[in-house]
Amino acid sequence: MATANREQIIELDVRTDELLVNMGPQHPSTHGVLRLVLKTDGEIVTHVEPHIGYLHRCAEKIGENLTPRQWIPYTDRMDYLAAMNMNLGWSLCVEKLLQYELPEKARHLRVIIAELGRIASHLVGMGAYGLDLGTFSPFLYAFREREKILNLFEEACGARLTNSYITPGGATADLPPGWLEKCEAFLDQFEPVIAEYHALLTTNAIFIQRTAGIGVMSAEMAIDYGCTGPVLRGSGVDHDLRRDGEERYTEMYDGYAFEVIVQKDGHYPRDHDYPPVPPEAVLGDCWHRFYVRMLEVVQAIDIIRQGIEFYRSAEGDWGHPIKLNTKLPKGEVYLETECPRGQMGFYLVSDGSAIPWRTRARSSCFCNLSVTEELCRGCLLADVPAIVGSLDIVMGEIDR
Amino acid sequence: MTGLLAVITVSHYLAVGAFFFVTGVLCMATKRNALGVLMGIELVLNGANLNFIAFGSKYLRSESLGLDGQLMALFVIILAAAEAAVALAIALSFYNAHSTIDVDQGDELKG
Amino acid sequence: MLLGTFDLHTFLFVLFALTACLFAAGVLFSSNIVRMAFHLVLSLGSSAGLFFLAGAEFVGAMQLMIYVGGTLVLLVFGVMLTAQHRFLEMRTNAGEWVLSLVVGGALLMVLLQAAFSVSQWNTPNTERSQLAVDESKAATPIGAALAGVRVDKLQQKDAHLRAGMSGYLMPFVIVSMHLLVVLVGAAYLARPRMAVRNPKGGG
Amino acid sequence: MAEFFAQYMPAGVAYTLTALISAALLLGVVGVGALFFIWAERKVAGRIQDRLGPTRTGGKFGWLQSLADGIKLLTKEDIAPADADKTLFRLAPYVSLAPSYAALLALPFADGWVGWEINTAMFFLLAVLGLEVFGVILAGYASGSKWSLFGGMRQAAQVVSYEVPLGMCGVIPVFLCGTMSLTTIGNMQAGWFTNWLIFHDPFTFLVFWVYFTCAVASVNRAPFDLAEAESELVAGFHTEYSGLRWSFFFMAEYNSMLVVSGLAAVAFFGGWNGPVPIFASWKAAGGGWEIVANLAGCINFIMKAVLGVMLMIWVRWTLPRLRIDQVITTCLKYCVPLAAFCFVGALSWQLFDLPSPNDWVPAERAGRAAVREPWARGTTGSTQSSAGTSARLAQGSEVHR
Repeated sequence: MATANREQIIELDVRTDELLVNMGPQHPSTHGVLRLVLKTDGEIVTHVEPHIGYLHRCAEKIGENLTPRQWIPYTDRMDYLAAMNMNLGWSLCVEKLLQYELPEKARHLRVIIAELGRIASHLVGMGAYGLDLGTFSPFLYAFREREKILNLFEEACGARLTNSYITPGGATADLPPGWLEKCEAFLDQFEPVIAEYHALLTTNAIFIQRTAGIGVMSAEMAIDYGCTGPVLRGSGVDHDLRRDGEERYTEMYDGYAFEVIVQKDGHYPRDHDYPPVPPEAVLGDCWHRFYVRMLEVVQAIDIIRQGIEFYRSAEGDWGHPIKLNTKLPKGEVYLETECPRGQMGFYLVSDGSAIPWRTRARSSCFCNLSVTEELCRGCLLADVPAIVGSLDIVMGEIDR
Repeated sequence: MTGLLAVITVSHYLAVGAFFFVTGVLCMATKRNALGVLMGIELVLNGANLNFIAFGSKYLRSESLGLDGQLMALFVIILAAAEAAVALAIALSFYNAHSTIDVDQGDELKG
Repeated sequence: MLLGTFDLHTFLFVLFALTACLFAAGVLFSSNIVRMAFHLVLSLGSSAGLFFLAGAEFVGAMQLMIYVGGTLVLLVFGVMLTAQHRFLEMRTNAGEWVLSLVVGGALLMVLLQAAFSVSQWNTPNTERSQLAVDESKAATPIGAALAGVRVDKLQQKDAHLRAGMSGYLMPFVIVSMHLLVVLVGAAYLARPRMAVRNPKGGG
Repeated sequence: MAEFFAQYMPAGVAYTLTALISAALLLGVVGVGALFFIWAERKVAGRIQDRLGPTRTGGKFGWLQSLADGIKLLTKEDIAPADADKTLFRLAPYVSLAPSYAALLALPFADGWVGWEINTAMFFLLAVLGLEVFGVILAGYASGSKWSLFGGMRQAAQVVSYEVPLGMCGVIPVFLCGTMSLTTIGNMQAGWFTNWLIFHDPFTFLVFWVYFTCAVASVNRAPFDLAEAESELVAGFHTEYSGLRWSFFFMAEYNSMLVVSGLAAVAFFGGWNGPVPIFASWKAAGGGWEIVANLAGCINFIMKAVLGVMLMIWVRWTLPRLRIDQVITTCLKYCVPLAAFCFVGALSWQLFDLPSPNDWVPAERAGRAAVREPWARGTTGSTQSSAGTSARLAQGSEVHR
């Protein structure tokens, strides 16, 4: 059906001259400083070329001049919407090199914080997606809830956006007294609110028209391009590092009950609780990518609830950070974690000193963005923000 | 000047109509752009319409054409719309064939 | 003294006539297609004002809606087909200009002479002030005439003249059919010759 | 009013003075309307989005906010891009504002309170409203920006296609009342609210919503605000504008919203007639009482129109934007057939004299047909302008038989 639509659209009554349009880097819906060079024939986009690099800050090179703990604030600024998850990825990578065994309590603290980060990030993704499609209110509703999460973060570590909370060795501080109760209160309040987003976006007829069947990406294509995260799962590929990842990462989620959010046999896990998939939607289109994010928010709430219980009953220490000048053992290490936007990998080579010899980051958004050219070819001009928005990119992570 | 325009009569409308007509004819003659020619035709038709309206107006003449003037003008407007549709279609297919709408280029008997 | 002879009708007529003529000349003398269309719209709009002044309100509104709306489409096509610079300005050479202006000027002189020569057209309607407001309003009679009843000829004493008052039903039907045929014909003429397939979709 | 002045001065001057006063009053409607609606839009949007909106400028509710905005816009530099067609670029905002202002001319605010009592007011209004798009197209073309050009082209396609269903919706009240004069249409809906045309039959009820959809589309408001779609076209046709010229586009937009809502109020919601006929007897009393009744009617009308605008604001801050092909599809696939269906339905309802809620209301009027079709029966009813021709028409139909 989707291909039929597309062919129908591209039949032209009048061939006009091709117009080269520069979308970005200062454009309202390019999520920061992405620049897309569009070739259009009337309203139809015939070619898209993403240009990146406007936010390049040499973060990886800086990492080769700092100790791992000092580099933590730089990871904050990669995916600045999910700074906690960035911290976590780097910390796990360093801990893998150090063969560091994390205390039980720290493990659950990290799960709680990481999943809160996931919710906060998806809220931005969801709200900004509404903005891309021209509705303003869901954005502010999303930010209202995100503010509460940021308040929780602020209470835990003193920072709202660039947290630098999770560090190699655990976290910079234990959760303050009363924090868990506040977090639970937030979750209790937040869970029913999700219905609002479903009413305003997921089930909205115009929203469905704008997203269903648009930017359809097959599972093969998603794998070929190296897409990860909700973009991959939106195409129906059952892959989530929290379950399928390295042991170093998956052991964090030991004892947690959760399902990978992916459509299997035409059904999403627990989908009876949520609006049904509209008949227009094709697996792998913008609607499914959006829906996967929405379901992951609900799932994250569930995980956090479990995490709070585990944390309460956990024995021992909350995990002190390693010393700033800890010598790193010689060797190289690579670890990928499941961040809100996909698999974020960190690579570290050490020559035995306290400062890494080489640091690299594998960005999920970079791979996800690379499909833009193929997805946008032949779509209408208005579909470009819809498709790019559904990939939910953060330029800070792509350009680093 | 005040004498000429003391009271508006049919003649004044006819004068404006004449100006429209002449402008339209000149447009058709001089424009090389097919759409420009089309605009000339619209001007000519509008000039004729002004005359119909003037003759049909009870304000201007007691022995007016009455309703017939207005109805004629109405039909002219409708036909002008029809003419514009056809002319546009022709211009379009001309553009498709020749990639231009310069009427001076349309000197061959091929669509 | 000036205030005494001041007539709103005359003033408005002069205003509308001048703008209409000015912008009609603008159509002629501008070479940019979009400006031409813009001038045409203002010119036609001003002549709609003249229609209103002459009491033809229905036709005036019709002019605004159809004529000006039709020009809108022209404008769009003008931009679409000729937005590129090589088409934007198609100039006419000086020789043609001189020739056409001479011919046009002569034609205008003849027409103006004709317009002002008939004294019956030249004399204002003396009963104008006696006209009821209602007399000039013609929307309902026009509708009735199109439906086949000439209400304005009802008072006609002559039976022969009244017999011919079946109105404009037939022309109306013919014009409607004509419009339909034209629409279909135009759609056929402008049908897509080339269907550009999606490069990815193949075909 | 002209007659009143004519007692003291020459007729020409009196008419000119009347025209100037009407023009100034209507300009006031444009100005105050824009100020109020911009404030209301910000306030309503704020409340919808769980914010406060403007709170400080001018006191408690920030009600001077749009005035402050206006002053800010006045002081901004008026920029024209280097690539722009400067003349057209400067003219475009005025071209946009002028038709929307001209449309107010034929909109009656109360019985007889209208700038220009024109016999074909409904037709005139719809025609003039369609002209507003010219300013947008010119702005789009003259800006010399590709985004603006996209916006202008979109707007042209959209408005041209929505003229069709809008006209069809407008024709239904015209047929039910037998006149295109908005004053007459409004007067015919006097009495209880059941006499309003929207409650005339199910088809008119349905067609109001079609009208509303098309009106939203034709005044370029979300979810049909494709010409300025900020997530796609930066700001569309007004990307390159700044300062006062930019604000003219918005004055035009808000004024058009008021006009289409006012038209809906007259054509479907009884115009200046309240839901309950309180002022009817005052109006009949004449003199000062009539002016009071008309004033009440005017307030009534403005309240209905403002309600319509508020509905548009509500819709804007709730729904996502449609795509251009979906906008055209909505028009051709849904609005046009629905309007045509309602047209046939409403006319059949009237033709076969099917029951209407007004039949069950104990009112002094005999029945709805007597109110609706004074011309066909040769009775003058409350209409003045079409009375003469109606009588002749009635006579004509007899001759025909």
